This record gives sequence, structure tokens and C-alpha cells, in this order.
Amino acid sequence: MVLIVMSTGFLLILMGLYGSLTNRNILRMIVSFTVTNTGVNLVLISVGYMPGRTAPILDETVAVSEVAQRIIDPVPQALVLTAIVIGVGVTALMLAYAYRLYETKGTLDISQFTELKW
Amino acid sequence: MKKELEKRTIKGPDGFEFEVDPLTDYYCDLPPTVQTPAYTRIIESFFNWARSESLWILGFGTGCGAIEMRPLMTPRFDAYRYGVQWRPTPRQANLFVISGYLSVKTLKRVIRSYEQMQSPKYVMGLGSCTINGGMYWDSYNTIKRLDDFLPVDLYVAGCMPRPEALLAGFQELKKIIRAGEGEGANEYAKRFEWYKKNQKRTIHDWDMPDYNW
Amino acid sequence: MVSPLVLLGTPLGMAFLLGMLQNRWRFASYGITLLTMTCMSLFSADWVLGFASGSLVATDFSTAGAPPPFAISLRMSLTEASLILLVNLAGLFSTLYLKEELLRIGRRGMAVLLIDIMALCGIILTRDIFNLFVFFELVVISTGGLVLLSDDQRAPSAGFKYLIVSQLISVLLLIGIIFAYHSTGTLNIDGMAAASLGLLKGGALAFFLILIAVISELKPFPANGWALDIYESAHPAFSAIFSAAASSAALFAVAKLLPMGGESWLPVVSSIGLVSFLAANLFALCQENDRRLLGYSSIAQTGLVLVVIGQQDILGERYLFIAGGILLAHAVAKAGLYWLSGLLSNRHLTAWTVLRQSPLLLFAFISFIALLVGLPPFPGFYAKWELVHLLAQEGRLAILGLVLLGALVEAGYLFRWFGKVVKRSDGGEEAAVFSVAPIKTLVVFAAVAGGWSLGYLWGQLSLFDNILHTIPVLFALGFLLLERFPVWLKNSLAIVGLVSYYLISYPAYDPMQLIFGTVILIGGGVILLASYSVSGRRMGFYPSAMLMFAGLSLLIEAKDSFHFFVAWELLTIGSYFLILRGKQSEPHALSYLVFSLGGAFLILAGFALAAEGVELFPLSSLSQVTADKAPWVFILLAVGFMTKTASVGLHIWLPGAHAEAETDVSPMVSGILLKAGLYGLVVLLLGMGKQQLYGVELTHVMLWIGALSALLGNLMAVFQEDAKRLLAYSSIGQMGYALFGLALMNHLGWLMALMFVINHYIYKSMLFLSVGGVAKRTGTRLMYQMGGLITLMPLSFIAVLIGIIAVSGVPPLSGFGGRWIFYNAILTAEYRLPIILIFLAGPIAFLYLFRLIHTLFLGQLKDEHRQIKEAPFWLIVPQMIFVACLMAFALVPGVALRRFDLYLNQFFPQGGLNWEGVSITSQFGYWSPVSIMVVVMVIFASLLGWLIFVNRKAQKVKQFNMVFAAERPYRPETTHFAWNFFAPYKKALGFLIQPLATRFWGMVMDLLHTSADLTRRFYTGNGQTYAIHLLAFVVVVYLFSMGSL
Amino acid sequence: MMRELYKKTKQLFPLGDLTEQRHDLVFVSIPHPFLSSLLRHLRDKEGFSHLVLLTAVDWLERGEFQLTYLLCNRSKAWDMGVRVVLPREGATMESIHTLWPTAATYQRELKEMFGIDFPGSPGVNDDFILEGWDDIPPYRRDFDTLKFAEARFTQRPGRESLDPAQHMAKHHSDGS
Amino acid sequence: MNFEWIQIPYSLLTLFIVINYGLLLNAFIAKIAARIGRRHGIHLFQNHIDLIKNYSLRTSITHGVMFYLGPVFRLGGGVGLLLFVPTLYGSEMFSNLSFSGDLILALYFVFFGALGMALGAGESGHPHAAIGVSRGLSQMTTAELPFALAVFSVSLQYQTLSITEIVSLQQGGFLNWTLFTNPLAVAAAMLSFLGSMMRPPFDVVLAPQEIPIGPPTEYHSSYLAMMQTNRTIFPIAKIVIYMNLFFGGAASWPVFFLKVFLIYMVSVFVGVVFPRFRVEQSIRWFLIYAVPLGILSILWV
Repeated sequence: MVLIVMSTGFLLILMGLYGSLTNRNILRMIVSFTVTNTGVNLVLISVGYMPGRTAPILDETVAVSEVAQRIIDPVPQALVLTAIVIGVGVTALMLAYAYRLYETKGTLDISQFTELKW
Repeated sequence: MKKELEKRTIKGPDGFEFEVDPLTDYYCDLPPTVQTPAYTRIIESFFNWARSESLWILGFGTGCGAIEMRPLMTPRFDAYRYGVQWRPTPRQANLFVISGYLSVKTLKRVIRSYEQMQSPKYVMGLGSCTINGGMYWDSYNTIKRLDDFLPVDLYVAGCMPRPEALLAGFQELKKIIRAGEGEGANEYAKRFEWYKKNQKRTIHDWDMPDYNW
Repeated sequence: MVSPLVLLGTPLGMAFLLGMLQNRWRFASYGITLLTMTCMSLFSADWVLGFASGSLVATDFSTAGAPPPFAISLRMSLTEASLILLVNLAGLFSTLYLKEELLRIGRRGMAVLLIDIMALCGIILTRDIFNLFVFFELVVISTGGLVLLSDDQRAPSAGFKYLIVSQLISVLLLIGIIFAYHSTGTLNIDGMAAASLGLLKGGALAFFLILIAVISELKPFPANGWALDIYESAHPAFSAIFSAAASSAALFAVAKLLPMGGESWLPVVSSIGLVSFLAANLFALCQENDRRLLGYSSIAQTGLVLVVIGQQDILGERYLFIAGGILLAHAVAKAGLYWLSGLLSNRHLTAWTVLRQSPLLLFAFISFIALLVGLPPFPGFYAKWELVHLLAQEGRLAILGLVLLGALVEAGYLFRWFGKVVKRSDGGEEAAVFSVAPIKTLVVFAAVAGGWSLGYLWGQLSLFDNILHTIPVLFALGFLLLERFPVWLKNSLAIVGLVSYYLISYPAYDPMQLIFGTVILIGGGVILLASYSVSGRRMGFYPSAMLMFAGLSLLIEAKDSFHFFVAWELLTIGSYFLILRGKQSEPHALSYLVFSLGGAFLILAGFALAAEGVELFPLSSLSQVTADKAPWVFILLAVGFMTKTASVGLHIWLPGAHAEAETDVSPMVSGILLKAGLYGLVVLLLGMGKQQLYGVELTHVMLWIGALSALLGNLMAVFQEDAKRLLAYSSIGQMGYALFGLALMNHLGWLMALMFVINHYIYKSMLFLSVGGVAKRTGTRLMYQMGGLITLMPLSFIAVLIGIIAVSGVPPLSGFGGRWIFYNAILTAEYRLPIILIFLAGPIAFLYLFRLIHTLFLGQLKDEHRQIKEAPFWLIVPQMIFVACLMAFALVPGVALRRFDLYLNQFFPQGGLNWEGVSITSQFGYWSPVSIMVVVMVIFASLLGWLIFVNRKAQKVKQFNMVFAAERPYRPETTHFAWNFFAPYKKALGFLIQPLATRFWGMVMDLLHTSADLTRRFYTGNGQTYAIHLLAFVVVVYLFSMGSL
Repeated sequence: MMRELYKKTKQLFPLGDLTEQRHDLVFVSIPHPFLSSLLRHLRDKEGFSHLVLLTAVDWLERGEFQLTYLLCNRSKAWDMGVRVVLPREGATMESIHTLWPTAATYQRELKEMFGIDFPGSPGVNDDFILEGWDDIPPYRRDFDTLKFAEARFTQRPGRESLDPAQHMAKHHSDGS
Repeated sequence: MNFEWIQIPYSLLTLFIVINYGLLLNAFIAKIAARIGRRHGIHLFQNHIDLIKNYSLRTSITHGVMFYLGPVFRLGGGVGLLLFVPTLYGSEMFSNLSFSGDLILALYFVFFGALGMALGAGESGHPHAAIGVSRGLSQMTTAELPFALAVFSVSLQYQTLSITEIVSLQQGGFLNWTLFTNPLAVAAAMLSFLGSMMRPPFDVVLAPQEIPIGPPTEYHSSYLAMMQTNRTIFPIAKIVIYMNLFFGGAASWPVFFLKVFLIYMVSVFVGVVFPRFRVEQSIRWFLIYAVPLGILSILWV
């Protein structure tokens, strides 16, 4: 189970990277990056998952005394949450950039924006 | 007159402009003066003897006679034994041998060279052309009388005189010098105006300074 | 003290507050931003002061009421506090600088700026690795926003490239963090370090991912194309933050993370840093765009700090001093330079010429460059000194060499830029564009002040003296304040200063120092007399000249390697500025500086190698260097010093530098400055004596070099058309003689060398002044354009006449004494072959000397010079003093040499001279200067009397009254035989002066430039390519580090 | 043979009659406008690479100057003179210094001595032998050299001149 | 080795003897050359007469101060060189003014006259003078080199720079002469000697037909007379150095006259046999043939 999720996560990361490096269209690149981000999040989750344990929610089903044995580590999940938020922020910024770039040149081809080089 | 000899305006490095007259600014403007002999007669005679025994000829062949002067240096004639030698620069020569016909163009150079020689200096006319024009008596470009232009100490007649005649001429010249009569340079200085007048009459494009030491 | 949490919270809160304001209240928003920044700066300054005064100790602040690993903790110590102060000050000044833009954009921009600064502080403060990630992402987002501040149309594309790359980085970082967490169970950095993350299974990879991600934020070569684009296109004020603050924060993050991985990762970091340092400096060589160049320079400096971080295992307690010195100097300078670049509209390097309109801004510019290059008295200098020593002590010589090489390249392009700014003609239109907003200028000067204060601070912190506390340096810097006063005042002050310093210090000198000291201080004063001939203010001259003299006077007083090297750098810089003042001297000054700094770095390396960990290495301990190192130390130092004496092969800087310098500067740099190299050699040889390397006697090699310099220097002088170049080449030859004398390693050889010091000073100064005066009057330095000046400039002629008689060594003048001692010296020499070259070189001196005097003063007077006057009075005065000195020295050489001769007895007991009576006797021969002078004078006078008697009526004639084969000359130009004067000599020996050295160094330069130009093209400008670079970089580093671990 | 050369060349240029001086020396004439093309042809195609001399004759009676360009073919040891005739008044001829640079010197001499102009020839107006000449050119046959010499130079008195013709006649009669 | 007033008249006596000997020697050599060519040749006293004549010329010009001083430098150099070297070995009377300095002084004082003369010639403004100087200096650089090497070799050999001591070490039979004890040095020095005598094949400096006699082009009258005086003294002064260094010196005037004559004849013999070298040719010649000899001699001692 963990292995599947982690593999899926890495697969997604690789797919996303492949997509972002091979697609010239900026929007497609941004989409690819979101795929990558999803993959990363999956990996985070999978690393933090412990088989046979329950969600890290302290309610009546889990006694406080058993917490250390019963629930999975909450930290990775917290990290994922933060990472998602940040990912959204960055994606939004990239989209805003895509808009600005399209305004300046009328194209979304990344290979057209190479005035700055050398 | 050549363009190089005209007055020109020069701009100095600091931007100041001034005029340069090539004919006066580059040349000394004092005419030759009469040079008095040494203090006493004995010394002057001694000097004259030395001068006569050390005739340094200016190596300037003005005409066809130059070819007669070359053999003098050879073992056959050996002019050296008379104290004669050729110098390549007028500054160091005392005797100017006008060797044959003298064209107007060459005359200019001859005058310059003569004036550059140091006093006392002697002039020897070689061949009839220097005496009366010789076979060039009616030529449009050859002077007829050398002594109009320079004070001549001695003529060697002939057309052309052989080297032996020239040697004889040297001996005669020595006698003249020793007798204290080789004062051509002083003669030139004394009658400078006259000589210049003659020179200028013949040389129409006189583009030299009057005194070219 | 304000809690670090408040420090982070305040800007955050204010940013939210700004979000709630109305768009119209622009000034209010700006006020809030400014206030926040000011408060933050004050808070952090408060912390710094607290730590500095020792009242505080490093503390961890827990958040959320729990210690780690249960909550994030922040740490505050002196390092963090200083960095936060740096970040906040950068933010504050950029805010001030950005006033117009921020007001235009409104509150959102200000909020983003606040967030950026906050995030940077966060990176520095946090001890939680995920928190670090969050702050990094915040920096990314705010950077993305701030890049858009720029007017540049290309900025968005640069920002987007950045975003692409930062996506990749965040992926790496996140994966690394989670696996690190997985293996250690904590997110706290210290916790991870305690768990020895790097040693755990899988932990190494996790740590690698984290480290490489953070390093990638440092824009390492080659994964840095995006950063350059941002530097080039972003608003300069943002670039200032990006370069100064962001880099510092990221560097600190790397330093913070490293303990997690353990010491085995240090070489990886060092290597990355070193490669970045070298590559970025190399690429910067080809840049024409100022901001991109600064970007490359930033990357290089970051790389250097990375190297220092990687070397922390050997740096010990000096680690912070060194890293901080370099980092802060870089941050201040780079921020300052970016702010400065914002004052200009044109992006070409030469557009900076408009700075010349404002001397203060020019001063700012050079201060920044000096900060970057690490010249004394700035922090980088102290840092570099200690770094190099520690590296040498631990035997990390490859790193040492590469760091110095990179630093040399960096100094090269930065000073080339400075040269362009000072010397290139500025277009009128650019001048019009240049309008200085007072607030922006103020920001720039704040950076200048910061830089100098840092210099002072580091001087105080250093293990050695503070350079800014030495009297000569202060005296020189004092002239900066006097710039507004006229020349005569400053000049008098300078002369009085030199002479009084001499009077104060000479009782403490030993005879050798006395000779050098007299030449430097009194000699300098005499040459300065010539400076009275300049009118106006002469901005920049006196600080530079006095800096050079300060360096020189400190040099001869130096007792240990540190002071020696400081003095060496000071005199190099001072003289560089002096040389740069010449009209056409830009390229020559540059090559002078590059060669000098190269030599200085060799000296630095040599001292470092010799010191072996001794903090204050006394020069006298050179004799105790261990036998295996000694020859190498000897070579390094000797080559360094021979760069200064312009020995053949290293000489190509000299002719241009000396020839193009101003009239009164040429004698200073030739007559006095060259002696610094000789002094160095004297110190070296006294200390180390003879050394052998692989059986080769190194002093024999020096003999050959000296002889070759003498021969080739003289030979090249023969074929010069430029009078000052001729003298310059002649200096190479003369220095060759002196070097030869020293390398003989016997009593008389040294005496000769010292005699050369005095003689060369006198006659070369005199000749340079004289020729300079002539060049001033005629408006040309080409000899064939002059001629016949003897009647117009008789005094100059006399100076040159006396000078050339002295140079050529003809009795009765003082040069002969040198030759006489030379012959006596070589009779006891154990190695004879190079003497042949010296013998050949001797008469060659006649060739160029005659050419000099003939083509200038004799021959035909040119038309345009008919009305020129004698050289200015104040140029003649020192010349006449020199004439008198030469005469006196010729008559009584014993006055100067006798004491030194005795002094030499302690080093070379054999072969001294006997000074009793009129004659000076050696074991081989004798020499009586007075008799020679009298005899020659009597003969000369009687013959002259005789000539006047027989030739009293000589008629004075004019220039064309001469035998000209019965023709007449028409123009002086065609009658003056001067051009290519020694044509037949060229036919015979011209093959010896093939410009091999010039070609070799030219080839090195071309190679550097071409390779830089070719390789930099892999920055294609495509964001995807950059991403691939990053991935490739990660993979390559991984392979290498795994291989090495 | 040179006659064949003449025939061959005549088909190309309007040559005048052929004068055969020797088997290796011939003269041809040509109207002066064709001169330079003929010379170029001879130089480039027929191997007359050398300009031996350029000289003039003053045909005062005919009111003409005759110029002779003497060319040499070194490999065959042939000489060929090309003659052109110019009107004497305002005599002007095309310069051939582009074909042979040495021609400039000849042309300068002709300008000075005959007053034949060669526009474009380098230094053609410079003094050659006579410096500062202010009379008609001395080689023109209408120039009276004796009169000039008497006016310009002082003769030494007492000089006797013998008329060469009479002198020789007297010798002849003596001898017979 | 101290100065006595009596040395002044003694020195003047040396000068007088050397001048007359030099004039006669030159004439005699010219006479020999003439006799070989089956000529009578000049009178033995011809050089005296020429000298008197030149001093007796009535006019002269000057191009300026340096022009005027040039011959003074030139003759001063010759006289100084002669007087700084002891003429006769062991004679107090003819040790001249050698108390002023040793061999090195003589070696460098050679240039005094050359330099002054070059300056004087330079001020005449004549291009030929400058060309001549240019050639002379060029040739000198390599012509003097073998001699310098030989001097170095000799002083190494005798471990002294004092001419008197060098001569004294050569006493006791001609096999003690440097000529036999250090033949390489002598060979090098004699080749160098050829170059410094201004005779063919190394007389391109004067080159009368090409650049009318080079540096002295403008000199005349008493200037020329002074230079002629120098031309008689200077070669002899140089030969005296050679004689002292390499040929055992001379203890009496007859030996002196003989040795000087013989050494002089070396350059004369070479001169009448070889045609003139161009400057670069002579430079190469010295570098290829003479300098290696000098180097060998240094390595040998």
C-alpha cells in the first residue's frame, strides 16, 4: 500500500517534470508542475503513513494514553497541508506571470522569452 | 620659386600661429668678411707653407674634367706625395677645382659649396671652358667666364688638360700660396656685391639666401 | 530586546495591515512600510549591540510554548543578529530607494517587500527545516512579485524562469525534508544534526537533497542562468536585496544545514563554491551589461563564501571572521553598486562614465570595487589574509591557488570597468540623462559609510593592526577631505608631510632602510616639487600619491609579513590610481594592476606558506622556513617581487604604465615605485639566502633573469619611437642590473644594487621630468617629431645630458661608480655565464641614450616648435636639484654608501671596500672619484681654452647652414634623421625583441576571454534549459559526492 | 621577321609606311591618336617590353614635331621605332607613363626642351636640367642660342672663333 | 699612487711624445701602404703639416654649444684615456695620472670622447652625422663585447684590476705574456681591436663615399684639427691598454714604439685585405666569431 502510493507519487513527479521540461507552452508547464506537486504531496503522505494506524484525530475512538501507538504521525500531514497551500500560491503566481508574459509578447511559447541570456 | 621656399604659417603646439620664412629663418645672414692674416709675417709665411703643402680638394666634379682628376690618385700620378688629397665635404676642403664646363644649374651648387669652404680657400679653373666657354662658347646653358662668379687663383688651359697639367697646376698654386697671393677668399669678401650681382644675373631663379655659409 | 518572534511578526502584521488600507493612502502606506523597516533595523541593531557588548548569549526561542521537536524554534546569536541587521538595512535602504516605484504601485508592492524581508529574516532565524522551506517559498513568491517592479519588459520572463527553477528546488527540498524527517523523527535542524542524519541509512540522500536544494538557491554555476536574468532585468534596488540579503540568508542556511550532514560534506560545498567562483568570474570578463556583470560577481562572491563555509573545519574560531568579512563586504558593496546602477539610465559599462561628474559618486564606486576585491583596509582583505594563511597551513594549496586565481580575474574585470569609467569619453546625451535624486544618492553613501565602517571594524577585530590606525594611511586619506583646495596648498602639505615623516622615523632606520627611506620620502618630496607646475585642484591626485607613499613608507618599516603585505597592497593601489590619471593610460594601468595584484597574490601565498600557522610572521623568520618549503616560498616571493621590478617576461605592464603616466607621475612610479620590488628582494634574499630546487641554484636563475632583463630591456628601449617609452624600457634594463647585483649574493653585488637604487632614482626621475617637460611643450612624445630643442630648452638639455652620462656609466659622473663596483663584484662571482649578457647590455644603453638626446635636442628644429619656451619652472627645479645631487654623488659616493658598506659586513663579511683616503679600494682595484673629476675637468677646461684661443671667431650659423651635397634641405622634417634610428641594428639583432612575453600574455588573455565567451553561451535564456541545467547539476554533484563520500 | 609583324599589326592599326633601318630595327609611323593603343599592343602582345627612349625632332619648316618612341623586344633583339607627328603650335601629346613609368622622365625633358606638353604625366612641369628657364624652350629650332648666350653671359674678350665649315675647307684645300 | 705636481709636466711630456709618434706612425703606415701600391705616398711629416694647416685656417663656423664642445670632448677623451693608463711599466715618470683609477676607468673612459663627439655631430643638424653615429654606436655594442669579455678574463686570471699589477705579473720573459698564458682572451680582444680602429672592414661609420665621412661631416678648421689630434692619440692610447693587458707592456720607449707599431699593423693588414662590412654584417661577425672566443676564455680561466 505505502509502496504503491509512494511509487505513484514518484511517478507523478517524474511525469510532471517530464511534462514541464518538454512542453513549450507555459500553461502546460504550469499544469505539469501542479502534477509534480501532487506527486510530492503523495510521497510526503506515504512516508508519514504507518500501516494499521488511524488518523491523527484525537476523539473518542483513540484513547489519549494510546495515542503514541494508535495514530499515525501527524507531522507529514501538516506538512502536506502547508505544501499544498504554498503550491497553490506559487501556481497562482505562475499563472499571473503567464498572463503578463502573454501580454508582452502575445505568445505562451517559453522558447520565445530568451532575450536575457549569456 | 619652389613651394617649399614660400613663407608659411605654422601652428605651434599651444595653438599659437606664426610665420616661417624658409629663406631667412633657416640660414645665417652675415656676409663673408675679410680675414686678416696672422699677427706676424713669419707665422703667416709658416702657415702659408703649411697650407700650400696640404691642399685638400673638394671632391666635386663639375664637368667632364672630373674624369681627369681620378687618375691623380692612382700610382701613376700619385698626387698624394704633393700633400694633395680629396675631401668629401666642402667644410674640410681648401681647393675647389672647377673641372671643365660649368652649367648654370651646377653653378648654383658650386657657389654654395664654395661659400661653405673655410678661408683661406682656392679655386682652380680646369680647361678652356672655365676660361672663355671653350667649345661651349655659344651654349645657352654654360658659363663663359668663371672669374665672374668666383675668384680664381689659377687656370689650367686645355681641352681637356691631362693629369700632368693638373699636377703642374698644383705646383704653381703652391707657389702662389707661399707667396701670400692666394687671397681669393678675401677677394670674394671684398667684392662680394659684385660677385653676387654677376651670380644673380646669370642665375635667374635665385632661390638661395644671399649668404650660404 | 525584542523577541525574534516579534521581529518576524511585525512585518507580517504590517503587510496584512497594508492589505487592509485603501489604495489612495499611498503615502500612509509608504510611511508604514518605512517605519516597519526602520523599527526592524533598530531592533536587529539592538540585538547586534547586545551580542557585541557581550551582555547577551546565543539563545533559542521556542514558539507555541514547546521546545523542539514539538514546535519550531528560532535562534538568535551574534551571527543571526548581524545578518538580520544586514537584511533589514538592505530592505530599509531599498525602500527608501524605491520610493517612487512603491508610491506608483501602491500598498501591494510594499506588502510584498515587507514579506520578502520577513521571509529572509525567517530563513536566518529558524531552526526548523520545514519552516526553512516555508520561508524559502515565501521568498520565492515575494521575489516573483518584486521582480515585476522593474520597468524592464524582459523582467517577467526572468521571473518566470525563476519560478520554474524554484518549483524544482521545492520538489527536491520537500522530498529531502520528508525523508530526513523519516529517518530522524524530527524537523529541528539541531535535532537532525544530533541524530547524525548523514550517517543514517537513506539519510545521506535526504540530506543531499536538502543541501543541494538550498545550494541551488545560491545560484551555483552552472545552475544559475535564471539568477543572472533576474539580476539583469530586475529593479536595481531589488537586485540589491536579492544579491546582498537573499544570498546572505541562503548562505547562512547552508551553513546552518551542514552540521546535519557532517564534515564529509564540506569538500562538496567547497568544490561547488570554487567552481562557481571561478566560472562566474570568468564569465564576467565578457560582460558589457553592468547589472549582469554585477550578477556574475555576486555569484562569484557567494561561491567564495561557500568555499569558506566548506573550509570551516580548518578555520576554527576565525571562521566567522573570515566568512563574515567576505560576506559583509560583498553584501555592502553589491548593494551599493546596484543602487548606484539605478542612478544611470544606460546599461552599458561605459555609461558609468557619467559618474565622473560627481567625485563623491566616483569615490563611492571605487570604494565598492575595493570592498569587492578585498583591498586594504576593507574586511575582505583581512578575511582573505587569514583564509589564505589557514589554507596554506593545512596544505590545501590547490584551493588556495584557485581562490587567488579567481580573485585575480575578479579584480581584473572590476578594475577594467573602473578604468573605463574614469577614462572613456562620455557621450553628451548620457550626461544629460544623469540626474541624481538626493534620496537615492543618500542610500548609496550609506553603503559607502557602511563599507568603511566595516573596514574599521574588521581592522579592530583582526589579529593584527588596524590599517586605518597607521599615520601614513590616515595622512593619505586625509587628502580626500582636502580635495577642494588648490594644488599649491595640497602640494606643500604633501611635501611637508613626507619630509616630516622622514625626520620622525629615520633615526630608527638601519642603513639599508635609510637608503630606501631617503629615496622614497625625500626623493618623493623632490619629485613633488614638479607638481607645483599644475594649477587648479587636481582632484584625486594627492590621495592616490599619498596612498602610494604611505604604502612605500610602511613597506620599509614593516617587521612582519602582514604589515609588509598591507603596505604592498596600499602602494599598488595608490600607484594604480596615479598611473590611471594619464591621458591614454587606461589599458596600461589595468595591466599594471593585474600584474601587480598577481604578484601580490604570489607574495601572499609565499608568506602564507612560510608562516606555517604563526600569526604574526616576522620577516626575519624567513630564514627559519623548513627546508622542504623554503625553495617554494622563495620562488613565490621572488616572482612576486620581480613582477614589481618588471623582470623580463613579467615586464609588459611597465612601458605603457610609465610612459602614459602624467609628467610628474612617471618619475614617481619609475624612480621610486620600482624600488619597492627591489626592497622586497632585498628582504627576501637577506632572509632566505641561497635556495636550491631540484639542484638548481635559484639565485643563479635570478642572475639569468636579471641579465636577460638588462639585455632585453635595453634592446627594446633602442627601438622605441616614444621618448617616455624608451625611458620606461630602460628602467626594465636598469632593474635587471640591480636584480643581477642582488642575485650575485656577494658584498659588492649588493653594494652595486643599492647604488643603482640611488642612481636610478636620481637619473630616471630627472630624465622623466625633463622628457615630460619637453613633451608638455611640444605636445608629442614621439621623438622623430621633435629635434633641435637645445637652444630653446637649454636647462632640460643639461638635465638630459647629465642624466645620460650618468646612466651610461661614463666617468666622471656617478654611473661609473656603479660599473666599477660591478666589475669588482663579478670578479668574485661564482657563476659567470650571465655576465656575458650584462656585458652586451652595457653598450646598448648608449644607443638609446644617444637617440634620446639627439632626436630631442639636437638635429633639426621643427617649424612648429620654433617658438616654444623652456619647460615650466617647477619642472626645472627638481631637475636642477637632481643635477646637483648627481654631481655630489659622483664626487663623494662614500657619503651615501659607506655606512651601507659597513652594514653589509654583517651579511657578507668578505669583499668590502676600503674608503680611507681619496681613493676607494677593493681587493682588486682602486678608484678615486675626486681625482677623476678633477683630472677630467682640467683636461676639458684646458682643451676648451685652447679651442677658444684658436677658434675665437667662430661664426654662429643656423640650422640649414650645412653641407648637403651642394643641395639644400627644404624642410626640417626631412633633414632630421630620427625615425627608425637604429635600422641596421634592427636588422642584426631585431630578432631578439620578438614580443614573446606580450604574445604569451595576450594569448592567456585571449584564451580566458574566448573560453568565457564560448561557455557562457550555454545560458541560452530558455527557462526549460535552465531547469535542465539544475537537474544536471544535481545529478552531477550527486555522482561526485557519492563517489567521494 | 619584322616585316611580318608589320603586316600583322597593320591589319589592326592604321600604320604608315615601314622604314627598315636594319634587319632588327624598323620605324613605323602612326597618327597620334592611335599611339598609345599601338604601344600597348606592342608591349602586351608582341613582347616589346622595354621603352628605350622617347625623343623629338623639331620640323620647324613643316610646323611639326616628330616624336619617336623606340621600343625593344629583348627576347628577339628587335627594336621598333614608332613615330608620330604633332602640330607644332600648342603641341600636346598623350602621356604614356601608365605604360612605362620611365616615360615620365622623357616627357618631362621634352616639356622643358621642346615645350611639348604631356598632360597628366607625373612632374611634367618640374625643372629637369634647366632651373628657372624663362625663355622659349632651347631645343626649338627658332631659339637662337648664340644670341641668348651673348645676352646672358659675359664673354671673355679676345676669343677667336673659327667657322668650322671654312676651317675644314681650308684644311681640305691644304691637303689636296 | 698619490698625486705629485711633477706628474703634470711628466704627463705633458708623454702627451707630446705620443702625439708626435702617432702622427709619424700614421704617416709611416700610409707610406707603407703607398709603397705596396708602388706609389711614393705622403710625406712622413704630411700629418704634421695637415694638422698645422687646419689649426691655421682663418674662419670657422659653429652650429651651437654642443657642436663647439664636441671636439673638446673627443680630444679630452683621448688625452684622458692616455693619461689614465701608465704608458711605461716601472717608470714613475710615465705612469701618468693612473692614480685616479684602474682598468675599469680606462675601459669606460673610452666612451667619454665618443659620446661627446656624437653629441657635437648631432648638433650640426646634418643627417649624415646622425646616420654615422647610429652606425658607429650599433657596431660598437658588439665590437666592444669580446674586449670586455677578454678584460674580464684577464682580470680573473690575474685577480686584479690594476693595470700596473697586470703588467708586472707578465714580466720575466715573453712566455709570461697573456698572449701565451691566455691566448683565447687575446684572440677575442684582438678581433675586437679590429672593430674599434675605424679601419676596413669596419669603417662603415665614416664611409666617405656614402655618407661623406659620417659624424665629422660638418667639422672643419680647428675642430677638425683637434679631432685629428685625437685620431693620433686615441688609437695609441687604446693600443697601450692592449699592450699592457696582453703583450707584457713596455718598459722603455723603444719597446713601446715597437709594440704599438706591431699591434697597429694588425688592423692595417686586415684592413688592406678585406672590403667593408655593412653594420649588421659586422655585428653578426663579432657575435659569431669573436664573442664565442671571449666566452671560452672566461670559462677557461
